[in-house]
Amino acid sequence: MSFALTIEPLGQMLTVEEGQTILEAALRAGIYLPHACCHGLCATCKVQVSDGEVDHGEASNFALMDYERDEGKCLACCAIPQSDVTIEADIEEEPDARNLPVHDYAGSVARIDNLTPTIKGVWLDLDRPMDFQAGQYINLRIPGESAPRAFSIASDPRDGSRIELNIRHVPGGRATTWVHQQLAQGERVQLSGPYGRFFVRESSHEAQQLSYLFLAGGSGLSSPRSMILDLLARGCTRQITLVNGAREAAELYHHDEFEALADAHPNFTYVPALSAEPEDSGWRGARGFVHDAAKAHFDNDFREHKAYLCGPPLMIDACITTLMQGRLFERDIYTEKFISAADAQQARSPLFKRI
Amino acid sequence: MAAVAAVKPYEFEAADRLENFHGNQLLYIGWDQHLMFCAPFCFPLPPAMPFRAFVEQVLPGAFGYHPEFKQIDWSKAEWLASGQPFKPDWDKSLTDNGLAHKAVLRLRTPGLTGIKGSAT
Amino acid sequence: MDMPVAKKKLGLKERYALMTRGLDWQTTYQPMDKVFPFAKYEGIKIHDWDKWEDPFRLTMDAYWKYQAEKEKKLYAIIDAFAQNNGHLGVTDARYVNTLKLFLNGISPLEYMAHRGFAHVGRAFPGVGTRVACLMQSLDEIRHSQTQIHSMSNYNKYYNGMHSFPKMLQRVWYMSVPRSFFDDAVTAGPFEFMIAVGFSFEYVLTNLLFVPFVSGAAYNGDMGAMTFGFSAQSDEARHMTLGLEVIKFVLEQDPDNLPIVQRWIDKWTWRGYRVLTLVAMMMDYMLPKRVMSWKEAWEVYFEQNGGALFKDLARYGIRPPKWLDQIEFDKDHISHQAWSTLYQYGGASNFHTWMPSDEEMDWLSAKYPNTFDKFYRPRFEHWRDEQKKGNRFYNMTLPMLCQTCQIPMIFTEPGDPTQTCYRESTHKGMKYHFCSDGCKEIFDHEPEKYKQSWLPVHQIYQGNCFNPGVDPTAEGFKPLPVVLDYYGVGFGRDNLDFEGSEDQKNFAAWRGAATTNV
Amino acid sequence: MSTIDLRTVTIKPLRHTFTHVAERIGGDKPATRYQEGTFDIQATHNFHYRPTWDPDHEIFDRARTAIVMKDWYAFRDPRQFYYGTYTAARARQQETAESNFAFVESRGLVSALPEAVRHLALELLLPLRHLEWGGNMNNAQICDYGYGTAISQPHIYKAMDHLGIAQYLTRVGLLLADETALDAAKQQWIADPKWQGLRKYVEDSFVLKDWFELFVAHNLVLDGLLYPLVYERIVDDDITMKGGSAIAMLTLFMTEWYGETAKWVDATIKTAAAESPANAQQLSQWTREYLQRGVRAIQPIARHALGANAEAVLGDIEDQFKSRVAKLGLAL
Repeated sequence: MSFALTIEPLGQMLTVEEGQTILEAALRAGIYLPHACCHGLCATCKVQVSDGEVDHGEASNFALMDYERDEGKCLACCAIPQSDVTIEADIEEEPDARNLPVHDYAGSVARIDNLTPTIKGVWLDLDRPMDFQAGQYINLRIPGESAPRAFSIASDPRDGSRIELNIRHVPGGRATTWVHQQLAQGERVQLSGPYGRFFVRESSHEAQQLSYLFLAGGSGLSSPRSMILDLLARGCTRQITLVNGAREAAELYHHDEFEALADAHPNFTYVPALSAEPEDSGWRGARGFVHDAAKAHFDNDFREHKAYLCGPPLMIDACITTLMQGRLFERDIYTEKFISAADAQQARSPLFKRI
Repeated sequence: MAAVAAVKPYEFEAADRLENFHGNQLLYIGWDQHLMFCAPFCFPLPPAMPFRAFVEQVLPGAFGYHPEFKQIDWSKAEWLASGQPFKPDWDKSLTDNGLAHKAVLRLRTPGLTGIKGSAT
Repeated sequence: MDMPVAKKKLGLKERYALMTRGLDWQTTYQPMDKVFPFAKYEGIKIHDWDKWEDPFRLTMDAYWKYQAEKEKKLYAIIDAFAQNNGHLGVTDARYVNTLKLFLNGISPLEYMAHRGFAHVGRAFPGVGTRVACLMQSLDEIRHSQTQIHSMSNYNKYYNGMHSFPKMLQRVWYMSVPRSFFDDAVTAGPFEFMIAVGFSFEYVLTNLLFVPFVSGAAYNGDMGAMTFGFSAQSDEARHMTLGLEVIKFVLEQDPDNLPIVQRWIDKWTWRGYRVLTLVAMMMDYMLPKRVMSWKEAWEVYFEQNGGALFKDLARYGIRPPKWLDQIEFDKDHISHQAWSTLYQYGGASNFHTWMPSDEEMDWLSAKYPNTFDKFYRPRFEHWRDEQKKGNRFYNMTLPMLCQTCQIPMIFTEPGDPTQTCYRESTHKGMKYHFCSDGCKEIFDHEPEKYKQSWLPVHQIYQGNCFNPGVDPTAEGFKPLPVVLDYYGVGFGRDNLDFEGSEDQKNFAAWRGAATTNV
Repeated sequence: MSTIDLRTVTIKPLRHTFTHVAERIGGDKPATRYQEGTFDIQATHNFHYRPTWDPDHEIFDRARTAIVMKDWYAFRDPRQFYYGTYTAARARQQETAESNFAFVESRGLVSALPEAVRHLALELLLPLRHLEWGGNMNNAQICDYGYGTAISQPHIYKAMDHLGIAQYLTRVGLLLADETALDAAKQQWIADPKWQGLRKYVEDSFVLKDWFELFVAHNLVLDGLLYPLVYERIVDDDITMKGGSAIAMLTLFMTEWYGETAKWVDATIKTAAAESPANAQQLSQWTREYLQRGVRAIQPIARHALGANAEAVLGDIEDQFKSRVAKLGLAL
């Protein structure tokens, strides 16, 4: 039986599956709770249970003392909810998070097009509109698969009745193969959402006068696109830069749209970069990987920005290094990458929390 | 120029300057390939001590526990001072041999390779 | 003022910020630079102390409550251990020698850490930084005292621990850990934090605590094991503080990078040299071994540290210097160190011995490329001589490294048969070093390391005798008077374990506990 | 772990305590944990390097104060605080404080406070957060520069006590008002004329070089005037009389803490003064000087809180202080 877990001070509600620990559930939902040993010894993940009951599991008597149990403390890495539970954790409040409730939706495919030889655009008409924040994702039910698949929403959040997904075909991947080979206009689909904590920290941009930097690669363009469309539509006047990487010109999508946006909005800059475009193709834009293009464009100085990164792991990793060497640090870098409890247990440096 | 970062001038006498040793100077000596003696030795010696006295009177007390010490053929012994080849005059003093305070000698005894040839 | 209305519940971070962050202010009756005179001289540039992220958020009331509870548990166990003669349950009285090493060499240094963190805590202008450091200062006095209290019972029954504060300041090999800490506390506040908070607490502490604490557990010492476990929950805080410091400093200004890099190089090397004593302890002094030094280094430094340095690379930090030499030396240093303490066993405060055949086989298995080739012949020779009544006591004082102060026992990188000699000349005087690392550390700050209180030289200068000793008297024998000065009882605290009072007493007491004779 | 029952053996120990402890307690006999955890733990000789932050002194150096002691372990903490007993004592006190806060909150006692009382409590107590922060700084400084474990140990405890008190005051502020009250109080501390005497007193103490002088300035004089004034005379007497006993409940920690800590402060002064006439004279001179400054610094606060009654109360406090230090061997 699954239970609802509410995490304060975020106010975020999520579902904990039978037998899952609080830490695991939170990390899977993209919410970072402080933790270290992951088996009840170090007490780093101690949180307050303000409502509901938990089983303390393997928590050590030294790390979680009797009086703390009496006070309703638990170690998130061991605690398994026995009812709906509310915890209060040592995490930062996110004034920009809308903490929207997750619902199930049904809809049908309005359109499905090839955006590039490997990426399809899928437009879904939902039976009722979904309220989502730019940058969030949905879980799409795949016929014959028990677990749904996550896809970021690529469209403007002001239209919640028709959402756009950009889906790259992963060779051998059953879900994306189904999308690319079987899914057709008019087909009914089931999905749930919105999920995720990847959204623009607009209040910080305003308070600290920071510009927006989006780094996207591959089909990682979805969330940044939704965010940019949203910002521009709402009349954002801060500088917005999108560095978008692809292998070759044929793999660039929404290219004309971004060029048009850049023409129409003086505060929006579009930097497409190709890493494997033939030398003689006549491409006049940047060549190389996203991080190289970004470094060149900003002359290795990323201060006064917040950066939003979306794309394959290697690209994210290279971009983080580049940003940090250009003096933009963890507090100003956001990625869509989520941390699983399994990742947390690997030998990893505790130097960074989110990136 | 390397310097200590400090709130004010940071300069002191060396703890081991010559005049602290009551007329002696320090001399270090290690016996190559004989690591039974875990480290080279340090001696406070009169600068006027003849090199011969150093070898004949001082070294046996230090290295004599080693079974190979008795086998040293001193006429074939090789010396290094601060890592450079060095030919001591056995009858001259340490000073006249150019060995100043905190000089370091290495003794090499070709053919003697330590207990069971293990450089011990 | 308005009447209070129903209040919004504050998040922990927000609440903690109110509890600490607002407390300070910009002074105007005295200039800030005079109030915080040590914040700038190291060349570290801090532009915004508010960017400090509190590594933990513990208000004092919660701290008192939590720590008091831990102390209650710990002292209950210590008391029970003492009451039950728990010391007779350890594997073998040889084990107690590891505690002598720890109580003499570590516990007073925990106290030094207490003072050091008080110093830097007061020195940093940033509130968050200061509170975290002062809390660690308070924790460190805890560690010093819980260690002393845990081992107090051993002192009642075993030799070599009775004068630990004096011994740390006098006994020759103790100048190795002592000078490490003196070096750190005499540095500026930022260097202290990289030295102790980062390099020691984060990068190297597992190599100190895991062997001792697991060693205690493996050898039946519940008392020592418990203070170790109970300290672990403090250590988690200390480690996060060390990490936060390095992130904070590196993010504040690009000019900080080369300074921090040099400190990481220096303090990793300094710390590694101190750990030579731990290496020896792991491979030779625990009757029941936990793992070999080499294995511990691979797990706790190469793997865990590797992940850390991979992330630090993003700041432009590269792994510490001289790792290639450390990699080569991990097959050697424990054997070299035990050889040293064994032969200078006449001048130290604990017992040494030659490993048994079974133990030598364990060493061969753990060090297949080096033990049989280089060290077994030495040990077997010594054991044979000991059987003949000719136990090797080296009575000639060794040459020490000017920086780490360990006798020059280390060998050339790549050649375990050749002692490594390095030297520098500064203001007309020669200085000698055991390694490139120690030489480079000296060369950067000769004015500091020329002050080193080198035990061998100090003996020769006549500074290691108690008042009233006349070194010019006829028949003057230096060793007994130096041991007097050390507080070491000849024949009781030192020499071989075989035939020692510890050995005899333990056998008799344990016999009385386990038989009816 | 061995399963044998080792309790059955009675063995005679070789010694009852450490040698250095035995030397201080008059022979080899069982020592207390305070004694074993305190005596001689600080290094005293054979230092390796001079501090880069103070090249004129050794790491620990008797010459950092004008007070001269033959034995710096002549100082004993009458509370016998080592870390274990210290945290146990504070844990008990915080438990009381916790239940007082809970009581005040759960009974809605804040809304029952007369507005004038609530207002005065906020105005009086919240700027003191910063003064307590100064106490944290200064006691950390004494811990840093002081000589011997018998000195360093109680000072880190006291440094953290001041932080704890600053945090309790913060909680009082959040209970009686909200975050904006904290900001307003900081503004008063920085700019309001009635706080400037105290702020200057504290800032001047930040740059003192002689740590024992700092002890006199902060722990003896400033605490010795301010705690009786604020917590005893204003909160416990005046505010309570005006219907503000809830405030007294919220500051009970401070009242108890001061009573306990002053005993140790007294013992410290008494020991140093008894050591030599020169010490007694130096301590008296410092105390005279800081008393004069201290009384001037707290005057505006007293007047603000107590109005016409202020001078009488201040006179009492000064008299009490004088008779207290006279008993410690100081001549003002």
